[in-house]
Amino acid sequence: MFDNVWLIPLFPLIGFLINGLLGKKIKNETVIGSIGAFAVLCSFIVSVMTFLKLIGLPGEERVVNVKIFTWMTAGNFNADIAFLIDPLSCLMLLVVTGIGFLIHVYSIGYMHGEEGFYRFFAYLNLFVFSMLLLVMGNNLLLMFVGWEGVGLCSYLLIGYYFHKKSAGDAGKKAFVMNRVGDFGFLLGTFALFWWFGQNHNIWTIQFTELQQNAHLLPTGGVVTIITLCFFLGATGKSAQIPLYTWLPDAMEGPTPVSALIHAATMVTAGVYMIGRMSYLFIRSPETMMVIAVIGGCTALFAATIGTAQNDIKRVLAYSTVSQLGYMFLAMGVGAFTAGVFHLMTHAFFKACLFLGSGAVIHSMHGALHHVHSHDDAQDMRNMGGLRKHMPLTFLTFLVATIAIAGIPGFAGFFSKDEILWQAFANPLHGDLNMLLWGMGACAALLTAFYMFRLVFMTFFGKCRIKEGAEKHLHESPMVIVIPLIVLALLSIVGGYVGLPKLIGDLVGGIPNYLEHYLEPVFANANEYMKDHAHAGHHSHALEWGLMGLSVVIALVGIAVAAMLYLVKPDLPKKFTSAFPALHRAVYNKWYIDELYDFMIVNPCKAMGRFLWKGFDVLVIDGLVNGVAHVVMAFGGVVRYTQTGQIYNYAWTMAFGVVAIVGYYLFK
Amino acid sequence: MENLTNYLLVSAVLFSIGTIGVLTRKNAIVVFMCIELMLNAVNLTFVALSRHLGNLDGQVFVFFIMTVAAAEAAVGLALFISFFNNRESIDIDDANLMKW
Amino acid sequence: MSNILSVMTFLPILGVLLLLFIPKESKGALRGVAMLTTIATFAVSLPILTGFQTNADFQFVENVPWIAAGPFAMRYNIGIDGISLWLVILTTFIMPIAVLSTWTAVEEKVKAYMICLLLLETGMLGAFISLDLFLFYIFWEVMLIPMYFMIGIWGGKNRIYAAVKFFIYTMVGSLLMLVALIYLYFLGTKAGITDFSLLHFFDLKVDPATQTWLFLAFALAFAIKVPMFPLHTWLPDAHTEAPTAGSVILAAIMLKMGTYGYVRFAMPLFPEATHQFTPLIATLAVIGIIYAALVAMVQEDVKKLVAYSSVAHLGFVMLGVFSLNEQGVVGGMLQMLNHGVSTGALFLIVGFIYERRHTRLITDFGGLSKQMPVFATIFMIVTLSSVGLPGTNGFVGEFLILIGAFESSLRWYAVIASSGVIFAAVYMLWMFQRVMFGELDNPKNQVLKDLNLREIAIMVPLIVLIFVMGVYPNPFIEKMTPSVQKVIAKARIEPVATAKAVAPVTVQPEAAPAHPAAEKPAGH
Amino acid sequence: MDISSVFFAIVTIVAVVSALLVVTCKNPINSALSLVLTFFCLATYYVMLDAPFMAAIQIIVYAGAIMVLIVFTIMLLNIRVDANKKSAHQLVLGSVTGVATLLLAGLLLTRGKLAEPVCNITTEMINQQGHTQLIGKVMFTEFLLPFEVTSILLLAAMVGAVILAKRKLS
Repeated sequence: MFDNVWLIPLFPLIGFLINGLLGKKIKNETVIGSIGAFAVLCSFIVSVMTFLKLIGLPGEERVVNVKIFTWMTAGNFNADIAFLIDPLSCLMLLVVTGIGFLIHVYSIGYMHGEEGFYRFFAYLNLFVFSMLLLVMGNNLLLMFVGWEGVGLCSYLLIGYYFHKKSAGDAGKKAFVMNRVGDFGFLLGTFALFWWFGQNHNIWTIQFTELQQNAHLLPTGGVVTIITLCFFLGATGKSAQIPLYTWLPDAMEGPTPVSALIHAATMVTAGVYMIGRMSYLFIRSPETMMVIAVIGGCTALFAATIGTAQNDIKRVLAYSTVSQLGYMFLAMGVGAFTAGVFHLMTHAFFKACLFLGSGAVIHSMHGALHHVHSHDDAQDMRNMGGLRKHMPLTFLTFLVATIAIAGIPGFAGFFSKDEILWQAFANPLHGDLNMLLWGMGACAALLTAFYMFRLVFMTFFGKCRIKEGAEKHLHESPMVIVIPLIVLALLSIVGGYVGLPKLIGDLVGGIPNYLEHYLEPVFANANEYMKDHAHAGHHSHALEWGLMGLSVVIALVGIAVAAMLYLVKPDLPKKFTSAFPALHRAVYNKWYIDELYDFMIVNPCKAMGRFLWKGFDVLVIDGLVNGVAHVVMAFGGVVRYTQTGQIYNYAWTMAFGVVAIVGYYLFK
Repeated sequence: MENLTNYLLVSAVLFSIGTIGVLTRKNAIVVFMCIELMLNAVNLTFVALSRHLGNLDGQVFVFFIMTVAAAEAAVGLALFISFFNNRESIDIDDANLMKW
Repeated sequence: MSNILSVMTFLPILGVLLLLFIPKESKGALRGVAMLTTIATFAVSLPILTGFQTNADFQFVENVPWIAAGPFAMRYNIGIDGISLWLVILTTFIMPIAVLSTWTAVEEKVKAYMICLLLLETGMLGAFISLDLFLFYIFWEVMLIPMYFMIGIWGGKNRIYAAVKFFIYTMVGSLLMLVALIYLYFLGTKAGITDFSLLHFFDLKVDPATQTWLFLAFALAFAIKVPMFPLHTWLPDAHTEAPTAGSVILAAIMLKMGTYGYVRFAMPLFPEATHQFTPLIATLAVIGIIYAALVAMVQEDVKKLVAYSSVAHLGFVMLGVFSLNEQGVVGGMLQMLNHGVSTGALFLIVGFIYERRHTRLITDFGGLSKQMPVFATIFMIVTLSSVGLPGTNGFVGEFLILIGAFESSLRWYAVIASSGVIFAAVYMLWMFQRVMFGELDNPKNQVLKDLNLREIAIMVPLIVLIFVMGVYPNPFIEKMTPSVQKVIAKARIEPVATAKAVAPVTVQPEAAPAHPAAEKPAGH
Repeated sequence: MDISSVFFAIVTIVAVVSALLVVTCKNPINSALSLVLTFFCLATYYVMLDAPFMAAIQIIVYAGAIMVLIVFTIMLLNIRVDANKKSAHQLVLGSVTGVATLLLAGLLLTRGKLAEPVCNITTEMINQQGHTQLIGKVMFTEFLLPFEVTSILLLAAMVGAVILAKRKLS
């Protein structure tokens, strides 16, 4: 029935091969771009068909494994190239291919005239392919293939402008940090495979089989170790503390890349993975707590940094890190549906934000180029008042900003509020709930603040661009604007699929479609949670109250931003001069990069250098050469017996003969 | 026919004289001649013993030794000439390239 | 053809004879004949691959008396099984590439060079197919000499030092092996074995104390060849100084001789000792992985960096082989092939830029991507394969090794070794970045030409193989599995572990509730 | 003491004295001439040992060919008197070794036991058939292959000598 799902990843792969191998020959940008976009569109269509088929099935039959071929078999280890179609993966398929398609279309306009245009589209298609493998893989190993594949594409695309050293560095940093995470992923896979095999003789890494046997797992103990390993993988991919520093640097890549990879899809892979293995994670309260706390901390921490950045993309990058923190917070408190919900809405509005910022940068870049200025096109201090020049971009951007800030009616509100409520109400972590909720709420405040700071600095006020450049600012072409509009619309309506029960009941019993839809995926985990945690009772009034509170928080954030950046633009300066150390620390991202350099990178290099020059060359080779020198020295002494005088040799020979014959004679 | 021992004794004496010559003289050609002397001493032993045993194999061997000596003379003397061309000397002490 | 193995092995010698009759000035003819010979050898090896039956027996066996002096009987006993099959194919596959790679790089003494290459091929093939210990030893030594000359004559600046170091290191090891071999023979004569046949020695029961010493002697010889930490220092020197083809062959095939030696000889012959030394060897392997990675990170010379990465990769192989379960050993065997392909390719790549710029220092390059896009693409793929990215061959091997080691008693070693994947990414990508990315600011680099057709032709088969082995490794695994199982059965002495690792049970979905007894979580 | 013993003694004295002269003469020419004398003495011994053929080739090859070669070389190189730079320890060591050799040979002679004669070639046979014929029979039947091989040896020596001596002379 789902026999044709292999088409979904196949199309981008074909697109990648065509553009990668022949792109240089094709030259025509429209053709290249169309091939790339069309490949993803095909995938999207197949995905929609698959989705429709899936929801046509009764709930309990909505998990389907489709095997393509056996990948490797060694002993009791077996891995297939096989796809898992279930509500979760199907949702992700739609998000990835849908947003992917929009961003491909956008890129045709955005990347116009760039050197290596074909390369960009080839990489982008390869990324979609890898991401689809990650999402659809029915076993840990295939997921890992996608997992590393998206990391590779991220590396390639961040380093797209490879002649810039910073781009190369950023790409490498992303890859290596992801690899640290992958290390955890691998260990988790090993440990899980081994534990099941050793104790229950179930040698498998397939998700459905693991789920069926999840009841064999103990609570805590080995599961904690396994899940922590997996979580390490998630922190790497999804840019959580302590492995988040690569994501802001990743903004070196072209903006569509930031939108697709570093906002909408790849970075959410960690969330997806936890969702995929919720039955595993739920069995370790310790891990769940770690996830929740780290998620909360990241949300808050990244938000603080976001308030002081001037680079438009960096603000968005820290915002992404912060929002990912939200998702992990949701996962950590056991609100898997809420996490996935936020993943989806975040994909809409953050993609919209990134693409909007891309449009701004594009326009700024063109204008600055006209006046031969080398000002930074991404620095918000050079912008301002852009809403007059780019009304459509502004409008879509504003919609997305409202969505992320959590104003009721927009997508972000529903998902974010759901997370905050779950953090507060979910019984899993007992007394920690208040703290988690507090962190989430603070982050929400900061989010509203810095996002509107961004909007105000960019689109409002006086235009601060270099003189003469202002008249060159213009709205982007339709190929760029249309994706923006689509995404903005999604940012508005996207939230209504997951209407909270409270509101749903109010407006006439509209159910929470998403929760219902995802039910089969998280059933195992939810059941377990029901059995092991005592659900507290909270009144509707409390829920309403908290909802109201979060709206107030968002409004306060907006108001502060308006105050500082619209009404009294000189206030921030006063503030920074009042607390220079604090500002410097925040501006420099709390010096985390420097700390990593100091604690890990430099010691590693020093160690390497020491081992090479000190151990390899000095000790080992010293020993080896030392032996040789001893032998040579000995030879140097012995060689004095070789006088080079023929008569010496002759005499020695004659004497030898005499001596030997004499010996036998007198013996 | 003389006593075999006498022949062997003469041969020994000649061999020893040749040895002394090889070991004490420096002129390469004289050394070479001394080697010939030693070879001849050995030849004498062969012939004497062959006669004693009544078997001609020893004498055939002498024949071969002579062949070798002839070849040796040809090559050896050519070497001396070549050496002399290079070093303006025939003193074996000057053939010391193999010295450490 | 029943003697196809012999034909394959000695075909290069025929090529050598042909080369002798070609005047040394006609370089084109010399190269052509060498090329044709290696291609012919590859062609001859293909029927072996297709005709190979997937079972644990030795196939294509030829066994005739050879040297017999009294009771001392050596036989010309050759054959092939799943373990040597792929290594033989790898050898015949790499050789034409190696010949092609030096088409223009070697201009002096072409004749001698080609003769060396062909002799080397015979030596390597012979060593892989020998079933007679003494025959193996002879081929083992035959390999050594052409390589010595290749480094010593056509090498770089410091070639004499490197060549002698290589030679003496290997010689010390093989001498010990010879002693052990003779001792083993005398043990065999007491038990009624009259020849050096490996199959006979497999049945020989050696007491554990003797095993220890014999294993040590064999293990040392192989450890030098692998090379394992701390016996690895000849490798960076040899690789750096050797000409490209030399490096390629050294990395792709000759290093495998060491690991192959463990699988074929040291482990099945001395199971108790293997068991005894597993922790030591695993420790050295893991140290090698981390150590080589750290050292590779700070190298200034591209070739040296690749050489150190070899040490790390072979550390993985050793770890897999000594985990003594199917995943581990199969992974190790696969990794041998993978390393042959990807590191061979890396050396070729280094050769390409060395030929153009006559330098290998990383700092002399930068921004080459712009100037040489095809080269950049190929380099990127090979780099990723070496890093072990899923989808490429490197991943399959590494993963199986690690999962195998994790399942065996080497669990914690596997954990540490896994961190090697991080380091691998660091040093390879850092190198790649410094060479290929950045500004193209060196004027000498601005005039570099992209790869020509010959060079692309060299790389394409390797690239294809990288992906084939990464995406569909099963055919490779299937052919070697029975032999690997046999080796494991011989080398493993823990009955406890074998009892647990019963046949794999893939759990059927409906079978899941049928485990009510196991519902209680097994305490850990 | 019969006549043959007296003759043997005389020949021996001449041989030993001329051999000593070979070693002691300062001028190589004198040494060479003394050596020729020694060769003649040896030829005489061969005659006394019923080996006239050996005596003949002794004269022809040694005294005739080899010595002529040596004398030619000496003259070609125009070597004068051996420079007087003998080192004492060389002289002493050489002499001691020589004397030791002699003593050892003497000891061997007195202690050793001679094998019994095989006696298939007797004086009568030599007298009847002729020494040359007997040698020829052995050489061309039993030792044919070595005999042929010596020809190759001589050829090689000839080529070698030509190449060695020719080089640099031009």
